[in-house]
Amino acid sequence: MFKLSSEGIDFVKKEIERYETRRSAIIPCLYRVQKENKGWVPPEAVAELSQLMDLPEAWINEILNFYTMFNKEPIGKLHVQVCCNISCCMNGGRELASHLNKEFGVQGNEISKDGNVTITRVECLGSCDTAPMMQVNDNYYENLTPEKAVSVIKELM
Amino acid sequence: MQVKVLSEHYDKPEFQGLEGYKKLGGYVELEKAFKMDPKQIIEDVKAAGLRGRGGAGFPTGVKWGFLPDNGEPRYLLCNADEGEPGTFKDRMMMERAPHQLIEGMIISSFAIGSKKSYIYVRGEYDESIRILTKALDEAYKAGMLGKNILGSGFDHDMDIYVGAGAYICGEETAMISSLEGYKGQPKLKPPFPAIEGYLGKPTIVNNVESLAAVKYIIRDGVEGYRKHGTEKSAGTKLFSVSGNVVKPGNYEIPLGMPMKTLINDLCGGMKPGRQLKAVIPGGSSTPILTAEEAMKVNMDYESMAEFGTFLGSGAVIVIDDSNCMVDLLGVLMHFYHHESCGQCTPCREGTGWLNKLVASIYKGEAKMTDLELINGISNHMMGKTICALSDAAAMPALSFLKKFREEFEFYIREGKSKVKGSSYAQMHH
Amino acid sequence: MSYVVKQPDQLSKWYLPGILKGLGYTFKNMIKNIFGLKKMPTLNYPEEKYKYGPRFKGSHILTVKKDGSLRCTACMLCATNCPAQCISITASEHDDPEVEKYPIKYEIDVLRCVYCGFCEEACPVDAVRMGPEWQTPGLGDANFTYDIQKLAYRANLKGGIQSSLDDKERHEAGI
Amino acid sequence: MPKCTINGQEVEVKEGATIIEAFKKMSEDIAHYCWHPGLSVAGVCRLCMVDVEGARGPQIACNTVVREGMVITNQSEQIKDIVRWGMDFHLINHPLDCPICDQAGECGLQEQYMKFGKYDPEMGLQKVKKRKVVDLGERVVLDSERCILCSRCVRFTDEVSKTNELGIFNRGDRSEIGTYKDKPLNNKYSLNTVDICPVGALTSKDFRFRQRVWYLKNADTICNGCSTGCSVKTYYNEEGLFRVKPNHNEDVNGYWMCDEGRDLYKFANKESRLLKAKKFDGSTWEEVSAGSAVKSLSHQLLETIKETPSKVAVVYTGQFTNQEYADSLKSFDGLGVNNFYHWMNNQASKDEFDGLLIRGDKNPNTKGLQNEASKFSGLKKLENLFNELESGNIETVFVMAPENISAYPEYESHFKALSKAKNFIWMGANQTSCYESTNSSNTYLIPLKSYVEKSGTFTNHNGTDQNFNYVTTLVAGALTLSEAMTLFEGQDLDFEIRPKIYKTMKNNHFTSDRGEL
Repeated sequence: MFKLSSEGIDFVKKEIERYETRRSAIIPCLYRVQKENKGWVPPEAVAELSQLMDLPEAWINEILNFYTMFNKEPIGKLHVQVCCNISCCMNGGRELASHLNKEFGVQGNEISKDGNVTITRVECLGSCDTAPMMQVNDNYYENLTPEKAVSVIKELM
Repeated sequence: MQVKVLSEHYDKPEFQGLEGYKKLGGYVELEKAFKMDPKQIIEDVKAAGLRGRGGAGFPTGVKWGFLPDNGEPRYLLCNADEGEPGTFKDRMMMERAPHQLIEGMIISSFAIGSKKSYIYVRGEYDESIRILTKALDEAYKAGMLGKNILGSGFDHDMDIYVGAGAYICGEETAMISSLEGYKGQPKLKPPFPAIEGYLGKPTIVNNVESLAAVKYIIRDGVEGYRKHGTEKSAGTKLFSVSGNVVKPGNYEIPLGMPMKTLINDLCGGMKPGRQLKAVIPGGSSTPILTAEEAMKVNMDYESMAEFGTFLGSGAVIVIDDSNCMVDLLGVLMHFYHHESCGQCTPCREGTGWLNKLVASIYKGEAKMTDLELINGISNHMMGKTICALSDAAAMPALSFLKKFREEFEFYIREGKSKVKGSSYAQMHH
Repeated sequence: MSYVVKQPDQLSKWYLPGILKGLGYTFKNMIKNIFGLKKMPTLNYPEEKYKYGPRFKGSHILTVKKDGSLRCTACMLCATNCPAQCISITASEHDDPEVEKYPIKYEIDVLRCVYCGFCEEACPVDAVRMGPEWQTPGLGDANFTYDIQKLAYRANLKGGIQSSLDDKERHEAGI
Repeated sequence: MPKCTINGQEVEVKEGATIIEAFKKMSEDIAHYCWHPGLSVAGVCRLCMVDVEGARGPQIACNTVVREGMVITNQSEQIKDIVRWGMDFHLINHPLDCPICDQAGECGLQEQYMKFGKYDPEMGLQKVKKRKVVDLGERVVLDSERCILCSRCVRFTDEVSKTNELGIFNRGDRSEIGTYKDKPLNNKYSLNTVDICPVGALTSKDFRFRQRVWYLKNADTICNGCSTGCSVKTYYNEEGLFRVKPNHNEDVNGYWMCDEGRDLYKFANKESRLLKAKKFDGSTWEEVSAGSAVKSLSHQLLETIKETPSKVAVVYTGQFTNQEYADSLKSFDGLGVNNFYHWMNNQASKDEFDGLLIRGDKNPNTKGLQNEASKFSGLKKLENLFNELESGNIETVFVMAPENISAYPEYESHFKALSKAKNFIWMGANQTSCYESTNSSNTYLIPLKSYVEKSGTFTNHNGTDQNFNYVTTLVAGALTLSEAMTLFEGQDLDFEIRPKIYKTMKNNHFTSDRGEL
């Protein structure tokens, strides 16, 4: 059962004050939950936030489910997001993604057996000139080849 | 050749910090602007012919002119939710020159009388967010933001709002919804944001590049700004070139430059042994151009319109002859299906339907009549919804089908791609 | 209008010749039938029964799914369409959300039924058919209101007739 | 008051009215799902497209305000084509399970597809699979696949009930209506979401699978659940009542009604009704028809009452019509009786109001009773009667018992307490087990008609008189209070041979009419 840390609760309280409406704080607060909970937002966090922020659960749940950057299921330590949009496709983004899938033995949104890696295919990350590219957690890795990508991920492990 | 107005100092790392920025001529125009009449700034921006750099190309000054002339609080939102596939200019601008944007925004806020502005950055741009946050801190400390900026008596607060992964939030009313804490779904117009926007107050939403360019209109004056570009498409613009060219990247060129020059000279042409096949001129939503058209078109709003397409966000996606168009349309349709917000029925259902139909082509399940169906669906998605996302999905579908129909027919007939070596369609998504 | 009146001939005025002629005809056929039983046009009902074609619309059958449960979804279209108003259905919630609705009572009052076949036509899921059986006699205490047990699982049906439409297949086909 | 032309006819509308409102005023057909007059404009179904002369392309009628001189049409080929495709977009992921869908027969998709559809479906691919039979709360079931995401229900919980349980989760064609798991849809108005759902996505647990709607007839009446007096439509057939839905009444309930009010049809149905009059003479119960029971009562007591009217008490509840109050009060007054008591069920909470519709006074006609009684000797508090009974001052008690017994928790205890009278006449619609335990050796139970079986007038909390008409007969032989008093006075009933319903009956009464979509 997930619970926000006391700093997390302070953060939520501060964010509520930060914007003109309390509702605006939902996204930052969900980010905070995601950060505290190993990269994903558990459903029970919605109830907790709802209580802290005094907003209906449905509003928070709507936001949680609308945006793709909130993970609704557990993910690996390294969240590898490979861009598979048009410019990256033309430069081998999909080959890169399937290579990584094969290399780490994961499909779809699975977590690798050692709990380290989740590889997802995502839409444009705005780094089209350096295709193919991937984002590992918060950082971009660009101009990749399949081998280079594998070594980057292995290094980060 | 490139004309570097905005990007003059982008290659200098010190341009990122306040010190270096000031040294290279930063915040000079802010002081200059404070001495001007706000109405005059709006007039200047109108006269300079600055058009929105985000995609729609709506004249920025005209947009500002829609604001009601009353004392109501108003907001400026900077649209840094750069999601259009192929576009990466705003990211560079925010990472290389955060203060340029901040200065542009303060000037614009001064012009429209806004006391609070937000920069809505897409969540994936973590680096940009870090740099912008730091720059905002610096600006506050240096008195560029807050109460009584530089002794002008003008108060202004600026904040960053981080999105969470939704292409649709790049649409201005969707961005407002998202900022208000709703799902990022576009709002019905009318009322337009300039009348009722963020929290029901008058709101102006402008692209990063448009706002940064305001600084240079102040610096060079209307005439100086109009020196580059054409009569109707004034100034310079950053173009994000990606795809199969030798040197992809951001290029700042005066509007009106032939695309041929951009691709062949600046970007070093196609990769060896490859031929140009097609160009998507303004981000994935704009209708595609064939190689011949691409060689004739100029990089300005009017010339693009002549060829039935748009300058869009300035994302030039260059496609060479190793690519299968069925495959690429599949990629795009998957994207729009993934990103439709689900509000309006034609878009919600239409994007899904198109995605399935195109997928059925490379699954070998399509019929020849399905091409007509794709046309029919696309035509009935255009202009029927609240925002332009359904148009954005329909336009590529229509133009791909119109200009590369024989490839689609070949695929349906033969069950394989017309382009040899294009194996990808089989292992699509 | 004119017509011919056939006068009986002289012979027929006599009694016996007519009798003999008639008996001759009877004996001819008797011999024919004794030696050619198979060609005999009549049946020894009820020991022998006539077999109608498979398309004959006789007694109702409720079809079943592969797992043996009723195919009927209790949509009541048959009952709505029935000109004799002889079908009564009570629907209920099924545990399986894919099935959702099913009849807990399905009764046809065959004494009211006119065997028009409209129920079969109305059925969207091939749940009710009219089978080739046509004998529905009963004694004084017989029940002519057929329930699910009788309609779907009577002995003649040998465990039930399978419907041509399957829920699972439909769901998989995405309908 | 701007004027505009709609499909060639001129119409004048309110300032600020939208085009779709003008269409509704003209009763012109216009396709729409998301627009509902009682909710905000969402503009998402994109079906109400119209051509406005001079405008750039087709406009949605629900978000375009009528301006003076607008020329509007939705009859052009272009608009018809857009609507045809719009219908198709709605249907491509809609499952073909009309046979098991409760909405079939009153479904917005069915109705509007017949009017505006393409009749040539081209979707041959796998539909999007979503959750089916989702339990949303105490009263509502969701089928996500059938949902067309018009967002009416979400807007209802946000704007009207202000409880915010519902949301649309996910995006694109994966969007689904839903609740957060810990907060089900349990507000007091939840069934309105079922009414406004244009398809069978939200269905009522109570009504689910009990009847196909085309077997039901409907008639308008007034809800007798509380003193608000919502205008309602009852749906019934020969088996009884099956459900109640709100009717639009701007002055009283708008477009809505509460969930509690929808349960009230249950006490009017045969299962919970007193079917025959019953007579108890101290040792045995005798079942007789209502009419003859009142006649024999009249023989037995009329003279006694005339002689000693002060020993008679009449107890009223606020559940009868003004006409019944007037007639019965007049009769009793004529007999010299002037001990009228008011049985008020919830003295403490009677002035409560939840801000939308539900009021604490659970009687439809308390006002009417007070008005009528004030023309005679007025109403006394029921508590006084108990004392009078103890002291023996009262020998005969008439009780006009409530129908809505769920609002009367003290029903049984009061029955017992009041039955201490020597002659005890209990007139009511309901059957309960407590009748067996009467204390009086001369008890009469007289079955009365429920509110759907009679015509009359209720006066609601703010004094608005609302007439309502006979709906259907559920218990043959039950009487209204007026009829009972006529018989009691020794006169005969003057029957209206054909109830009014037949005069107003629609051509095809099997076509269920659920009003405006």
